[in-house]
Amino acid sequence: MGSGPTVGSDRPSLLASDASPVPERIPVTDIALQRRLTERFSTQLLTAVSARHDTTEIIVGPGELVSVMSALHDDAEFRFELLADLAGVDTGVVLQVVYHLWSPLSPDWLRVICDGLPRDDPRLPSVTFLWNGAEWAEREAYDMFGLIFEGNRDLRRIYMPPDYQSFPLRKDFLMPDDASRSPGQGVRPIEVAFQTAESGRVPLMRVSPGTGSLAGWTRPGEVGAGDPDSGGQVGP
Amino acid sequence: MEVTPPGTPEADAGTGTAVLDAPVPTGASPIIVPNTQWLSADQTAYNGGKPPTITHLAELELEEKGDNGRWGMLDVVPTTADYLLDYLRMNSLWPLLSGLACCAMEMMSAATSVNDMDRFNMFPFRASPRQADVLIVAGTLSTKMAGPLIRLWEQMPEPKWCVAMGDCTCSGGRYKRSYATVQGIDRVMPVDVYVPGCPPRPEGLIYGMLKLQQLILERRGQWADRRVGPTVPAGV
Amino acid sequence: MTGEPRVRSLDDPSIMVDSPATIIDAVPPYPPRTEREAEFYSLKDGEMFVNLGPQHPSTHGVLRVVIKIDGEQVVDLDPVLGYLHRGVEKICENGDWHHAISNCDPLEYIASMFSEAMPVLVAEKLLDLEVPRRADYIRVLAWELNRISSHALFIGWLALDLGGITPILYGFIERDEIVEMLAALTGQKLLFNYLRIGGVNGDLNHEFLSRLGDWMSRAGKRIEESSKLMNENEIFVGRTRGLGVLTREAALRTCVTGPPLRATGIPYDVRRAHPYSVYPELEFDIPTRTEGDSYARYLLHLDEIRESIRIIDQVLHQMPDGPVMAKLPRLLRVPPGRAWVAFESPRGQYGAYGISDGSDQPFRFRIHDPSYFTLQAVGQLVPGHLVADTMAIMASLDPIMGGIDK
Amino acid sequence: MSVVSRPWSRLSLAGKIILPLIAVFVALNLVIVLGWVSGILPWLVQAILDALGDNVGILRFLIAATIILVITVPVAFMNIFFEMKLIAFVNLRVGPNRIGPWGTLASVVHGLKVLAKEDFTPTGADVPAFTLAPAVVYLAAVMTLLVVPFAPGLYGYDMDIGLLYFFAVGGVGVVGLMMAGWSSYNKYSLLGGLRAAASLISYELPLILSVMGIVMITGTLNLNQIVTAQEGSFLDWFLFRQPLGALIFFIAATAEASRTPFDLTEADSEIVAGFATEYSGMRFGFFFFAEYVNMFILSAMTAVLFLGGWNAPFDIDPLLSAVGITTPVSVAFDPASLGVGLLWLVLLAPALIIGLLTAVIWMLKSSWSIVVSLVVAFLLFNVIVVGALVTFAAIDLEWVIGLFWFIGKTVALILFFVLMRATLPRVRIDQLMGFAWKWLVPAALLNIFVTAGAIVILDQMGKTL
Repeated sequence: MGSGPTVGSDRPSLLASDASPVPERIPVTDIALQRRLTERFSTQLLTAVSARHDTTEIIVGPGELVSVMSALHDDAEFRFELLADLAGVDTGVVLQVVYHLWSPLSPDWLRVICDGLPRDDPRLPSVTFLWNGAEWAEREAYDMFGLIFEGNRDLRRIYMPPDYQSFPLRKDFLMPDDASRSPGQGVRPIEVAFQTAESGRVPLMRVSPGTGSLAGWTRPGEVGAGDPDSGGQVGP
Repeated sequence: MEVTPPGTPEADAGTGTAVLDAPVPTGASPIIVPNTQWLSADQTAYNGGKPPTITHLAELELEEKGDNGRWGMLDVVPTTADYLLDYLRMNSLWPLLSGLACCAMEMMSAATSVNDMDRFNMFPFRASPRQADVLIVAGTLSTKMAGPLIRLWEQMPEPKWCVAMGDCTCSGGRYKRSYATVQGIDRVMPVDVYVPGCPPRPEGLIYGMLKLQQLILERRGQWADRRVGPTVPAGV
Repeated sequence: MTGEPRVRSLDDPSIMVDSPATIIDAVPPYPPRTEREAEFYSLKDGEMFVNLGPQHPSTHGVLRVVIKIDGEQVVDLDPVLGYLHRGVEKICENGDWHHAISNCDPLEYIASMFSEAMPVLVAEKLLDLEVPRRADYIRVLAWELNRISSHALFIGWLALDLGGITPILYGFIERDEIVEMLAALTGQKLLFNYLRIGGVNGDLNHEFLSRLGDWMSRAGKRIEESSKLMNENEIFVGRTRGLGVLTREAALRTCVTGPPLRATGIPYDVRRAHPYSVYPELEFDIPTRTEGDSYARYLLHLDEIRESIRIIDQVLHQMPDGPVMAKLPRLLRVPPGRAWVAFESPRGQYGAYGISDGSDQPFRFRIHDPSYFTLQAVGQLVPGHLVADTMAIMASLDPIMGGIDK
Repeated sequence: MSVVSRPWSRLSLAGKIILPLIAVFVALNLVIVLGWVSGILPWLVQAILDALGDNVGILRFLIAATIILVITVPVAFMNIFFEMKLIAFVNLRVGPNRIGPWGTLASVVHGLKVLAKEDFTPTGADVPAFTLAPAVVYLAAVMTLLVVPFAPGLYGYDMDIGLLYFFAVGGVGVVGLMMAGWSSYNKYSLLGGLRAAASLISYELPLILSVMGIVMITGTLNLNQIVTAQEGSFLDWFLFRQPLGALIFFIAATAEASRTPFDLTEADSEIVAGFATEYSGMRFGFFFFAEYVNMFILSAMTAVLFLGGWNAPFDIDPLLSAVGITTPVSVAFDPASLGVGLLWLVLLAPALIIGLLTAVIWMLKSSWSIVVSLVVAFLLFNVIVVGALVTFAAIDLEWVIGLFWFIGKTVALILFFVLMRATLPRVRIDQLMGFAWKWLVPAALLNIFVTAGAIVILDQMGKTL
């Protein structure tokens, strides 16, 4: 696999030659927004501000999240008033939380990635003090990834039954290939129980392209550079 | 058998009530509560290990006599009367107003002006299970919904019939491999007529209901033994 | 059905457990886990829980809402989701990008043309793929037709939850016409698996165009007729006007998008805020209202139907020639990277966040459904109203459980 | 115990019905034989006959009550069929069209099916109240029908306080609804029962006040006299002398019958089925029927009080006399005078007429066989005879034509009820109460004052209203 491609790089289209007679679309990025972000948060960002297509991206650690988000929401130069999305991501090595913001001042989407959350106890501050609509999104992230948003008043499971014990969207949660067993026969939903890092057995997980066969399955310690999202920096 | 995990309000009650340090469960120690999803309210129904007490055929099922000789000396007259009764039931099927997912749209469309189920007296849709005859399970059945669906089925008075509408209810369909769905409702409840399709057109549902009418008439007052599992009735 | 204590006095109805006809007991059998849950599931005297759903005539699917009422007045409510959770995101990660299209289809089963667009747009953005313009126009045509059918159903459902039984049938007549029309185009009536990465599945055909022309000739008149049944109805106006007023600040804080947001006066429509496809080349307005109540949402839907008819008219006149599919390799390996797309569905801003690791399968595929966020507003709007208004407010927010529960 | 219960549980529903019937039949035969032999029975019969001869009023009351109780069921069937078909028409649907000609038997099938469903009592229900509630509701509806004058001389019981009796007994239904709502042990039912109590009690007030004007004009509570006070052309109906009262009465009656837009008691989209949520089988059927019987009764009362009851909208006697018929036609016809000719008439005339018709039909329509044409001719003959009899009765017996007009007016009002249900949404509970107390009651009081003033003024002028 080698070192994974860096995310910010603007790669030429694979199909530029044969796609269509129309010339390739020039990615629209807001340079002014990138400059303002760099000036404002230079010390708090983990990597440089990157942009691709119509999305500007910054990566922060969980410690800096509250200050960065409140500044983005409140400052007159940003005014990112609308939380477009809140998503959890499991890179196979660490967990991330990805925020997408919209501002009337910028043609770009802003993507804020809170990176480097350890798998065994991922904790980060909640943003419900800015957008109380983020409450259910954080509940969903907790339900699917086990992310703990400190400050969310109602951090319950929202999709799975309350007695469900693992987090389905983690990479160590394997989908069963045979659907023969079913709750109808008194069997609980098929799942691979969530294993913490220090527990003995480290489950197989997919961090590299897998076609379903065991060829693609590796152990988390071995790779990690292979996947685009860890990108070398793990934790702040 | 309630286990209160560390981190819940009981365990460390009296912690600060400020929003930011609210007591939140930890990701590593999952919440364990008694299973309430799979125990329906009536413990003796279906998976309770005891014979069902809902249908008035329970006693016969205990004696494993099936429907043979249930009339005793009055064999001729009641059977004829049941033939008449079944003719009435066949021509007045009130479905339960309950849709689970996508197929519910086509179920409603089957009842509306374009293709009118009311012509066959399959109307009105009753809102209360106490007054419904047919349970049209339309849409994917998730493991969380299975318990309530079983209880709905228990609440319907005999004689009652179940129509599985759509691939998801027949076999799991396109979500068969999911971790949260039941692979076919016949694993948790009896089914009389299967209507495949993703989703079936309203004409398909009406055809299935007509098949159900034929089935009711052919049973001649003898209801199928409510065994959970694929039961494709004879003669249909 | 067994073991419930018998209560024989009206002094404290709160200790009355729900009877069999409500299929789940309102109060959970385990101790509360969060302070919000503990606060909700504690009763003052005179209050009692009523459990609506998961099977309830007017919860639009398998939504379950536990409401705490004092007499007929709703004090507080707690929506319980997940009864239609199908694990679509996990399934998308286990299939390749093409499977994701058909797996996302049933999410929004009233407007499938939108939910199936998520993996398509994400993959195209990751591929830097230029879609043929004819394909873009056909997509816009299909989207707007589907938007009209969805709005027609919204109007009918709002009337149904208010007790009127006729408008829903008129709405279904409109919906069935449009959906049969799209079935002539796509081959499927409800879950059209039509959009493809790099274009659409097939070009326009004669049956579709003839049905479309037949419908366009009388679409506007039909909409006015069926809306006249409610616009001039005193009971309907009296029940929806001033009901469930959502302020601008509350709407922004709750991340509400779509008609509920535009009904508060904020003209946020992704078709204009972040233009995609060929919407920049089309003329249409973003109707807004300032009241923010249920009646405003209803009128806003009517205006949006008119705007969609305008768009369809332009699209039919500007439809270019050319291919409808870009050339793509059979085994589609999407280059690594992250991409976020957002587009305007009948219920608001649909979003998708895809991560590709260079394989043919999405490494992570996040689905953002607008009604998932819109439904949170119910918790702020309903308390203080009567039980009957709970249904009216929920219907006016137009949630779709398939998208909410994923 | 199991010796009895096990075979009993093996019987199907029909068996459970038929077996006791056979036992009762045998027992009755034994009683008759023994009674006749011992001579007790003739004496008993004689005593009973004497007792009945002494007080015919009670006998008449009992018979009338029984007949009315029986005819409510087809009335309910008729209303349900009207509703299904008319709502389907408004919805651009076809409606039931499979059972019976044009689906006319669909409602009958629904009713009989409900009869054969499992009868269920939920755990925790208050069994006596739960069991009695449907009977209370249904009987309250039926007993009000006792005083409704269908036609001249055709009424259940001629009370001098008929109007008062109507309102008093009609109010009993609320008790049944509250019993159902409370005893079902379900919160939806509880809400539905309380809503029913609130709305029905608050709408009783304008309902009663709105007819006070009529009582003041006619000076009686007797419904027959109220109808006879409206004789003449349709301009003499109270609808034109009491327009405001008529409007208030109709609105309040809609709420009394809990029809849309006032059907909060079983609001499907809010409280699942209201007070009837937990009811299954025939108990639910009683509620179901009672609603439609109520609709019929309130339409009938509107027709009686404001639309002239059995009175024809115009006097048809001049027309008939112009034709040459003077009513009542006096048929001076003594069958005995025919002698043996009567025998020929009875025996041969039908056969001859049928034969003639058969021949004509068979010749005209050659595709039919002789048997088919015979059957058709027989039916045609019956139609002719029945039609002739009905025409004769309508001209000769005034109650037939009166019943015709009464039923016509009532059915028209029922169709209007159904049309409202098909088109209007539902009001909220606070709007319901506010409308009753803020608008209907003051309007009814105003109506009373205006009527009283008009009576006094016209009395000064020597006229009567």
